[in-house]
Amino acid sequence: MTTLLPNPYIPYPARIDDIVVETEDGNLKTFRLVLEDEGDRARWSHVPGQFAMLSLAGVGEIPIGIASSPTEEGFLLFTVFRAGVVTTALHQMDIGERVGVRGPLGNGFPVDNDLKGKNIVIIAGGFAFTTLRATLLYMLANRGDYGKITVIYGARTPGLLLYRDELKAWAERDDLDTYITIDREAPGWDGLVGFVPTVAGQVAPSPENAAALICGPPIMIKFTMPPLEKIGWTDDQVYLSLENRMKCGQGVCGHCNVGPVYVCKDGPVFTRAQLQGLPTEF
Amino acid sequence: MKVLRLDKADLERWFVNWAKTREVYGPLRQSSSDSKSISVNKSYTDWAILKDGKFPELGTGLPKSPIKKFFFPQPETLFTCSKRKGDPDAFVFKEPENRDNARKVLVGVRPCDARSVELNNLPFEKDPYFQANRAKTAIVGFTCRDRCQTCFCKEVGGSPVGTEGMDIAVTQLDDFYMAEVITEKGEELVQEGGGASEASGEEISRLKESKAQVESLFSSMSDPAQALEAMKAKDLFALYNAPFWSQLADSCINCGICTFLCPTCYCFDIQDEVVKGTIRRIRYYDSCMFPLFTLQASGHNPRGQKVQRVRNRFMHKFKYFPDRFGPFSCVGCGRCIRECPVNIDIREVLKDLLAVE
Amino acid sequence: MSTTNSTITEDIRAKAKQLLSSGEVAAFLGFTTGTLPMTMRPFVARRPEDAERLVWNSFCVMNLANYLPDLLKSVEPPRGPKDPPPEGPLPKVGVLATGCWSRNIVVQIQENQVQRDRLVILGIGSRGMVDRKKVLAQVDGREVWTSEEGEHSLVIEGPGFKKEIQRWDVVRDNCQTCIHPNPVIYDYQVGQPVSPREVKDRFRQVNEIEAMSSEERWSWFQEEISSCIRCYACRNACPLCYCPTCFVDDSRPQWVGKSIDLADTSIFHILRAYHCAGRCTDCGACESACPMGIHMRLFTKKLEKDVLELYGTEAGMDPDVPLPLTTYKEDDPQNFLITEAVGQTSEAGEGVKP
Amino acid sequence: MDKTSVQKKEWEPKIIAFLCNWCSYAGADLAGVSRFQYPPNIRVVRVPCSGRMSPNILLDALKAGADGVLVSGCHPGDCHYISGNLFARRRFAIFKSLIEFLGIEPGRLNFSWISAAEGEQFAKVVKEVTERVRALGPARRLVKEI
Repeated sequence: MTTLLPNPYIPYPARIDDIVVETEDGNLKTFRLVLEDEGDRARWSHVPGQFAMLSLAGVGEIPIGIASSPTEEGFLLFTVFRAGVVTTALHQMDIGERVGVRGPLGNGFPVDNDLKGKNIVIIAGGFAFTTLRATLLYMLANRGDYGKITVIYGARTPGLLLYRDELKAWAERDDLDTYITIDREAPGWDGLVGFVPTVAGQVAPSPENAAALICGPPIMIKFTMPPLEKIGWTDDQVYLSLENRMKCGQGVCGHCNVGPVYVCKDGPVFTRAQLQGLPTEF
Repeated sequence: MKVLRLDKADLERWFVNWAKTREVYGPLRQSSSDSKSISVNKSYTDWAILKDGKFPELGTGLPKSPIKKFFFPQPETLFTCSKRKGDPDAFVFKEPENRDNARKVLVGVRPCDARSVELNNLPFEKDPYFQANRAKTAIVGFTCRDRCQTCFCKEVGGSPVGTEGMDIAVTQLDDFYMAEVITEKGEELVQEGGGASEASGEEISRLKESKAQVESLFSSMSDPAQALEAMKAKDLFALYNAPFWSQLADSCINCGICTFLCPTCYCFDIQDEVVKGTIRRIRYYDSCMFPLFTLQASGHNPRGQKVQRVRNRFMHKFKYFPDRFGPFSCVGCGRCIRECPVNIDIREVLKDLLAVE
Repeated sequence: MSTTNSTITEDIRAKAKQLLSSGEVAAFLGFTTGTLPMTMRPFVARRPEDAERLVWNSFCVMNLANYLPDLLKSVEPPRGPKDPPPEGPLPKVGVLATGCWSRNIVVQIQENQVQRDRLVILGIGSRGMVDRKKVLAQVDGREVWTSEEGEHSLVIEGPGFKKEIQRWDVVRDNCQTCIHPNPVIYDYQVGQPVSPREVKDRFRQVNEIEAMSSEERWSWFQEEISSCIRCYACRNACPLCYCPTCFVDDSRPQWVGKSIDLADTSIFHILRAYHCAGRCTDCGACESACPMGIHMRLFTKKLEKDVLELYGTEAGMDPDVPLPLTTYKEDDPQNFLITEAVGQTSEAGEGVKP
Repeated sequence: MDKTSVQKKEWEPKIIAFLCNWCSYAGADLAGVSRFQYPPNIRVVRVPCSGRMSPNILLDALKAGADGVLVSGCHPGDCHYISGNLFARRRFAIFKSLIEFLGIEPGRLNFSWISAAEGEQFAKVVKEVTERVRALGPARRLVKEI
């Protein structure tokens, strides 16, 4: 091409290094990817909450949140739910095969500025835990930068919880409060039972010098807010991550706009206060 | 700025000379049916290669399609790659080798269309493809002498005699032409075209007079700066919740005519095509009018209703884009008004928006 | 001067006003004047006073049946996707219908897209709608600033010309060959029924193309669609196109490439036309909506001809006659089979030959 | 001239045959078992019923570069699903006529009824289709190139 501009559309080649089937139903797999080019690996730098385009040549591209923390070096993790054309094709791939990665894209959680020094409450439901895993690992690696950390995470059944080994390890740490819940009683489960909003209401994290990072299905977010508001949480303390259809990741193509903002560029992370100022096109 | 005086023969010579090293495009009447029973449906001009110094057909009115396809082609091949087994580079995207690198000259571009390139340049400022296309394409604009029925260029910040986006601006004065050479690219074209004389002081003042006269034809149009400021000052939700959107949606059939023929609509989709062992990733026009535009894999659709899609197009042009980039994302060419099968009139929408308290 | 159209307009307004004031209908679907000459805007009157904006003339080229499924949904009380339908009758919608539009409504009824008892149909005998493109071709594509419609003529004015045109000369091709100008179902008749026209050969255009060689037909087809911008106006203007996911939007598998590759565009037009087989009433909305002047109507006209010749039916003439591709006869013609050419072996006699 | 004739020698038509599971596929089987010779140009795709064949699939085959397509089902009256082939018959008649009207060569798209007992007939039809497609030459129309 006759221009010297960098090409933001070119995916970095990457190899699938490992695949972990996360859930019993097999619909969620975590792919560990290693960028093939050393230069790409050296250049790569992301913030928890950012996403990347996973690119399957001949199939297409999809935006997926980066599940690995920047503190985990040498590879990238993506936990992918099988839903559309590309994710289905990705689920059929094997270790050693080649994919493309384009990113990191979006803003991510403000882990190095607004969230520093604060008490952090992470609330997640279902398979929306991915970028929050990245955030949590980052915060644990920089534990001194944050106050109390509380994690409330729920799924429909024990078999649908992500990162089960890590959940166990976190539960044993004393610098972290974890509340893992499932929707209904299940054989062999001796943990919490109840919907995430209910558990959040019971845990009742203090809003004092705190921020909540919430990811989950819209219905969960909707019902989690009232109990939090009741104990004094305000919209500017609550961080949400949106998932609109995206194509370019550059804030140009128009697919992900919510009113004047582009989720891919200005988001995906917004405070609830910011979202109140936007049309509900998400 | 250099101003030249040309006769029609000079311009024709320019076209011939340019065609030696470039592709020269201009509006030409489309071919018509010679059948007895099948009526002529293509009695319009559209962009085509000007062969043998053919003069572009520049009546009142614009060519059917805007010039965005020269900068933002339908489709643009972003990358290609092979899927051959054993190829170490299989599934690695590369920029296509056989890119169309021909230099192009667009002749007879009206001020509204020329301005659209500048407006599209705002979102595409860092886009390597758009910029590469722009670098190889020169615009020889022709200022307007009449006002089209659906023109409202001045209301959205343009001018019938504006030169924004042009490399050379040609103005017809009765029996001869004046050419303002605006950019280096334009200067290069003049050198290649050859043999034009500098205009005299008297001719230049005639040019000014003529432009002023044309501009006066448009004096009834409202002040663009005021409209722009007014729109920026308006509350997003007041505009968003205005009652007229549902009436527009009543008529709209949600086709893509307005967006595809709009010079400043630039939404696109990216997709991979696989044909006989070769993969290419293309970027092609998409339209916010289509339900699929925002449909997520989960089945959720943030703009699942027609009224939301209709609203998005106008809000993008008149509110979201100005808030982000400054100007309206509209050049007032009126194509969407003329081509809309159900007569949705963007001028009315703008008026309605400006009336929102 | 009172013309047929102005009388019809008055009647429509009065009836619509009455239907809306009495609450018999929740909305009335008609046309209102557009902002450009020769351009009408489909319009939904929801209050009695809106009825004054309804207008009837020779430029009502969009097929109103196209709006019905959505409009009917829009007047229902809001409910969630899983909620049961409310008890009692649902609100009705009033609509204008000419011959072809009424036939499209019949097809929609047959295909369960609309319910007859929720419609109040004002039937109008159509005198044929004017093709704006034909008018423009008469003035070499110059702009038309004003148009005035008389009973049998149009007076158009533009830059440096004023011209009187015989209305019939610029009536759309489909209307010129229409033999069913009067509605097949309606609740009220507006204006007088139109006396059926004598049409010498309604498939003249199709015959002309059929007479060409395969090669010529291919170049004709490619030439027609080469200007296609894939805006899908033809599809969206069509009252038959209501699939929740159109085949062009399918991604698993993707049948049609999305940009303007000629092979893809060809497949789009072939399949779009094919989907209308036995259902198309030749209303001409697709062609009227097309900004690029593609004669896509001819593709469906061919289907209309074949269906009539092979199965003897015309779409939407009778709600009790099943649509031709949803039924069959034991002795349907099958001379298209290659087995007809190579001959049958002994035991294959059951296949009834035409 | 020489060049094309050389190419023609090398070119062998590729024909996609969509055969219904119950009759034509079994017919093809029988042709094989009975050692009826037929040209090796067909690639068989087994489908549940000729009534399953949507024109989308037929066009897709042509777009992907098939030189010819054959669809074969049970004889009318013999359909495993009672009437699948009868519905299909109307669709095929209309569709074939439409695409030939739009300039696809007659002979690219072929339909037949072949029962499970007609092994010889199957061989005959494949021969006929192959000859027709060979006479037409490689498919160009509707084939997507990039």
